[in-house]
Amino acid sequence: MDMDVTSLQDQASKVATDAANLFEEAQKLANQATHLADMAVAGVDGSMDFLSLFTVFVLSCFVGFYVVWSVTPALHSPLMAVTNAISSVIIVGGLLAAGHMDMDFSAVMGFMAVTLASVNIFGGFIVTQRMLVMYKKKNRG
Amino acid sequence: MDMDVTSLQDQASKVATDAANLFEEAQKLANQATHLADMAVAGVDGSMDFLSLFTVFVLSCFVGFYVVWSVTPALHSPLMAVTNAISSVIIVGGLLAAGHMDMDFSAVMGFMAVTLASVNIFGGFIVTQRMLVMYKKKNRG
Amino acid sequence: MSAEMTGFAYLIASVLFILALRGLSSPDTARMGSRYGIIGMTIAVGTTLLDPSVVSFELIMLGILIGGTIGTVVARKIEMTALPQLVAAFHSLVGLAAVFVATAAFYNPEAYGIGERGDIKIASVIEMSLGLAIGAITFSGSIIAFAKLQGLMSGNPITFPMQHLVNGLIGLAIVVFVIMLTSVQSAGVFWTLAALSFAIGFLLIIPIGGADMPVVVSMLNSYSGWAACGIGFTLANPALIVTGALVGSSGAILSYIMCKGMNRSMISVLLGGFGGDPGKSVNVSMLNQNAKSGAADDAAFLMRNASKVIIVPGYGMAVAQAQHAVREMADLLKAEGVDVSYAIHPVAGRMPGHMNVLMAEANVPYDEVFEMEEINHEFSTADVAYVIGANDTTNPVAKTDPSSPIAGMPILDVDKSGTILFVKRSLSPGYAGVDNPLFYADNTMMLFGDAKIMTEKIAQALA
Amino acid sequence: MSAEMTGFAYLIASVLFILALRGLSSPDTARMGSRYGIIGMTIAVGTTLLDPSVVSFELIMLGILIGGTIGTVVARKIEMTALPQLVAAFHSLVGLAAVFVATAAFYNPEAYGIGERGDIKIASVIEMSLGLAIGAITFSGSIIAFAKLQGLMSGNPITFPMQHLVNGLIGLAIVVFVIMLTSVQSAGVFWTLAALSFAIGFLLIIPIGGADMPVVVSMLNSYSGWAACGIGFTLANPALIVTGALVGSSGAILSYIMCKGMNRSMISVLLGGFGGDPGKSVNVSMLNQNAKSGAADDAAFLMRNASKVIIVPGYGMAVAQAQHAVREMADLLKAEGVDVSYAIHPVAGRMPGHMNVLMAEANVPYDEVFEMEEINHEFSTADVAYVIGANDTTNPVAKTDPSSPIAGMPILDVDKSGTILFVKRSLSPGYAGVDNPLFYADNTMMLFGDAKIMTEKIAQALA
Ligand SMILES: NC(=O)c1ccc[n+]([C@@H]2O[C@H](COP(=O)([O-])OP(=O)(O)OC[C@H]3O[C@@H](n4cnc5c(N)ncnc54)[C@H](OP(=O)(O)O)[C@@H]3O)[C@@H](O)[C@H]2O)c1
Ligand SMILES: NC(=O)c1ccc[n+]([C@@H]2O[C@H](COP(=O)([O-])OP(=O)(O)OC[C@H]3O[C@@H](n4cnc5c(N)ncnc54)[C@H](OP(=O)(O)O)[C@@H]3O)[C@@H](O)[C@H]2O)c1
Repeated sequence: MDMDVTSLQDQASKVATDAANLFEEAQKLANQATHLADMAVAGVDGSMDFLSLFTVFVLSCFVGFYVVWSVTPALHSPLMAVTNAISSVIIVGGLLAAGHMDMDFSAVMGFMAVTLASVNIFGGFIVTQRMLVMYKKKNRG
Repeated sequence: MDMDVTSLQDQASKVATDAANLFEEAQKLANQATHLADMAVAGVDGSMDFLSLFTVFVLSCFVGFYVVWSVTPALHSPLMAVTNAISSVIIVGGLLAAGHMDMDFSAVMGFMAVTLASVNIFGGFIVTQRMLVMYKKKNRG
Repeated sequence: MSAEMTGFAYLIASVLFILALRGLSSPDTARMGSRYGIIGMTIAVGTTLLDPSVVSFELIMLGILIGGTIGTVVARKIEMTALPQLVAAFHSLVGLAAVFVATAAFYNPEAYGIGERGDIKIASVIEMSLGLAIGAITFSGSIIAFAKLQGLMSGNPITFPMQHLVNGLIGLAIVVFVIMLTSVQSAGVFWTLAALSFAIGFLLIIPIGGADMPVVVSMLNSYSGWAACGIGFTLANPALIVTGALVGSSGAILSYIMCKGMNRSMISVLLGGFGGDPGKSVNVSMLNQNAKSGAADDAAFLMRNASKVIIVPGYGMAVAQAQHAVREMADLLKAEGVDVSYAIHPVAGRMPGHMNVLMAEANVPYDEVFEMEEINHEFSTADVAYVIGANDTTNPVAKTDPSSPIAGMPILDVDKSGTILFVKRSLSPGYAGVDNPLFYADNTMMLFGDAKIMTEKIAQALA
Repeated sequence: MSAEMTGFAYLIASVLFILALRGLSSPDTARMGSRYGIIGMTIAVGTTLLDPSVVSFELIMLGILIGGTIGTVVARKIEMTALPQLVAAFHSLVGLAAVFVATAAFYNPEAYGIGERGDIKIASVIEMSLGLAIGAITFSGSIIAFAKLQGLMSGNPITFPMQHLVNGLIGLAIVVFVIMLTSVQSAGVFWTLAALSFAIGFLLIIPIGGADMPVVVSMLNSYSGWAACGIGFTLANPALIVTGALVGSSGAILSYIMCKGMNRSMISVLLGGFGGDPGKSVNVSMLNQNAKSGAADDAAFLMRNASKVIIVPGYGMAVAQAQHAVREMADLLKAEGVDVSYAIHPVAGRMPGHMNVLMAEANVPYDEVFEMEEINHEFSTADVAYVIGANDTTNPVAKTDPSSPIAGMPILDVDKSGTILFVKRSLSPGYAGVDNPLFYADNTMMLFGDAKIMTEKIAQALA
């Protein structure tokens, strides 16, 4: 009987452990799935999936084609300057890295990107404005 | 001792049941989460979210603006005919309803949409082609 | 076909539609463009048919067969002069199809993955009801436009008291019902919304005169595009959205071009009451004046001895189907060494590009046909302007009388040419109902008669 | 700020960038356009700063402060004639910034939500390494372009044996390393890829002659756009993609326009070996011929008695900074009742629109400045063509000698005008190294001297 009890106790504890293990595993699975769902949902609400981005890309190429061909040749120099300025919108990538919690290598890279892009943004827009104010219509001497 | 054994057995079986219940619950949770993830992922891969669609819409308006202004006035009549034809791409909506499993009211609606849109697609493209073949360059009598 | 692949296929279809319109930037590339459009449509339809939720094909095949046959027959039979009403009729079909799609989505939302019957996602309900309302307006509006253009109903503006108030109230009711539908998704609300939309489409168009119909048709074209966009949002289908936006812009831009060509505002067109049946408002006071009239032989003599003749076609040439006769006459003149070209006013005829199609139909090479801005300065060096069935587009009153209904409308400067020949049946005015003082000018000779018969007579005299 | 809101903000920024370029379709709307661009950039930056993952602002503020100051000072100080090299320098910065962003993403992918260090999503790795490679090429290429334009290194094409083979191999290696990086995400692979990309950028540009640099700068502009697109895909940010595509198209189209204006193919430009320092390849055989030369007084006399003078500015006017002097001379001529206008060849000067900016800087109203197609037929009615520092763009050899390097390039028909005045320092050829037979034409008078000094002398003689 004693043996029985012991074995029973053993068995019970084993079942309990098994159950606990199983539970843990299930929980892990659930967590993972939730994580996946979270990520995917983030994908839905916040950032776009590849197909959408690609569609946006294709349409933007059309817009770019038309909008640039409609620029008057007299303003091709300002066009170069202003595209220079707006292409620095990649500063966005630098900001994300530079503004991150930890101050690591990646943050330094972000800082440099922000600095360089800023040179370009300020420089590009100011040069553009400087050029554009010069274009005047009727003679005013 | 007998009571001890019985109570132990009881306890063990209770623990086991609890564990089993817990496991079941965990599994349910995991399933739910997986389902959620699946749905979200479907959203990501298959159809687009509102923001993406809206972005596409805005860019398309720009493309439409430029592409239509670049149409030569001599071809404004074919333009009307061809836009007529392509706007019937809403046939896609009709196909989904008409091709659905059950033959219900909605399928009939779909059928009608497909029929009307088809008139337009065939009619529109053929009229366009008929007009366009007439535009010729050098005189050929 | 994976979901990603489907998305790419729709994207390709959209790009092909863009290229279809892009092709129209020149007659050389236009046919290629329309082929792109056909391929795009095939891809869009094919992709949808491969959708796993599409399982039964009988109805679909039947629909395409019936619709395709009707469309093909109609498109092959139609006269080029009947284009405006054909386009109007086709629009009405798109509008109605949008209504059907919205209905199908309402009764079977599962098929579109937008929720369950009676419990459709709010965003989808709004998009769907926009599709429904715009579709219904497009339908009933286009039907009226068709009837007026085809002469099935009087082209006169039909007005009644408190029209704008009634329209405003219905418009308001439509908004209310759309909002209601987001919470109470009952068939009653749905169909009331549909009925109201049909009604407003009808009421908005009847007060507009028959001659303003081209602007209306174009505007409804634009609407049908936005309806497609609405449905596109419901189905989360980018191809529908891109196409809808293309069509929407096209219609809007064409209406704008027409309004500008007539120097009228879109608002004044839409408020209606203008431009009934032409000829109703003849101002007879001027008829007493002396208008010189001549015969075909006189015209033939004048043109044979000219070195440069500019032909100005207008609505009357379309009505008389005189384009082929004009072409033959021009050929004879060219054989005599006369320099012949064609001047097209932006709103000549009754739809944008109307005259260009007719000239093309008559095999006139498109590089002999010029837009107003290209050729207007050449009238001063032309010996003869042969104005056939055109009137308002040559009327100098547009420049001189700021109170006239066509004031400010740009015109063709035919009065600068040596002699003006006017081919028309009477001295009655054109679409705008404004008398044309040019009829009484010293260097004008009226050639009274049907445009086709008169031109044929001149050709005989030339031959 | 919710994720949806963020998305809308970026969309608005994108639309503003489109409007910024759209504004440039006319000088009247251009300034408004560039204001849209500034607002768009502010929105894009502001939206990113509100991102919950952006928590520390010290580095950001510092970076913007330093960068902003440098940018402002440089942009205010720079001479308008130094624009080409300024643009090149700015491009190199965008390229380097893209490299830094890609590096940051590689070392801290969590910050961008694209995976974990060493375990980045494959798609993101590819997009990231494209951003890295294109950015690095843009950087080193633009540095060389800058050095050549600024005169820091010789403009001569630097060629070496088996150049194309070496370039091809490096290109191949880049592709291999990009693929490798998708599986082995080690720092070693990453930096090798970066180094190879820097190297190829360098090697691709050194064989291209200094005078071809404008095409190169434009092409690199295009590259910087596509690099932004690559980063945009990595960050799933539509604003970056839209902007990148705009910039990419702009650069590509400008390069195309320049190549067409020179009647050369993009390939021939990129293969290099053409267009070293101007003046090196003078063909002295023609120098013996008689070229009539005159003094400032002769020129003043001719122009004062002319009724129509067309001024043709070229690269030499930019070098001499003679634009203000030209403007003053034109004012004096106008005061004498002479009709003065300016003719701009599409590739006059050293960058697209170069002459237009200089004329605008000198307060010449832009409606007196005409593009080649607009004014070319007017040379036949002009009494004097005042060609100042221009050469290739007027060289009739382009029409007559199919074997010449400028064969087929469209030219300004100055030879049709009554008298041609050429202001330049010698008989040496321009950028293409081709002698100009017009110098020896009967109706040509050479005005040897610096463009600015000569024009000032003429102005004195006129005053
Ligand atoms: N194109 C568009 O998109 C568009 C759109 C909306 C409105 N509109 C308007 O339509 C008008 C178009 O101007 P338009 O100059 O082409 O035409 P119009 O001013 O309407 O004049 C047409 C003339 O043709 C004559 N005519 C009719 N049938 C004829 C026949 N069988 N044979 C010979 N002559 C005939 C008529 O005079 P008789 O009766 O004396 O023969 C009439 O005066 C403009 O007012 C424009 O604003 C055009
Ligand atoms: N605009 C662009 O985007 C672009 C891009 C790439 C290449 N290009 C090329 O650049 C060339 C532009 O043609 P272009 O006609 O403007 O110029 P060009 O053919 O290069 O001739 C410039 C002339 O200016 C003279 N010059 C130089 N400095 C001067 C000074 N201080 N005072 C007076 N004269 C001076 C030179 O003659 P002297 O030495 O005798 O004084 C030279 O012959 C074309 O061949 C074009 O293909 C242009």
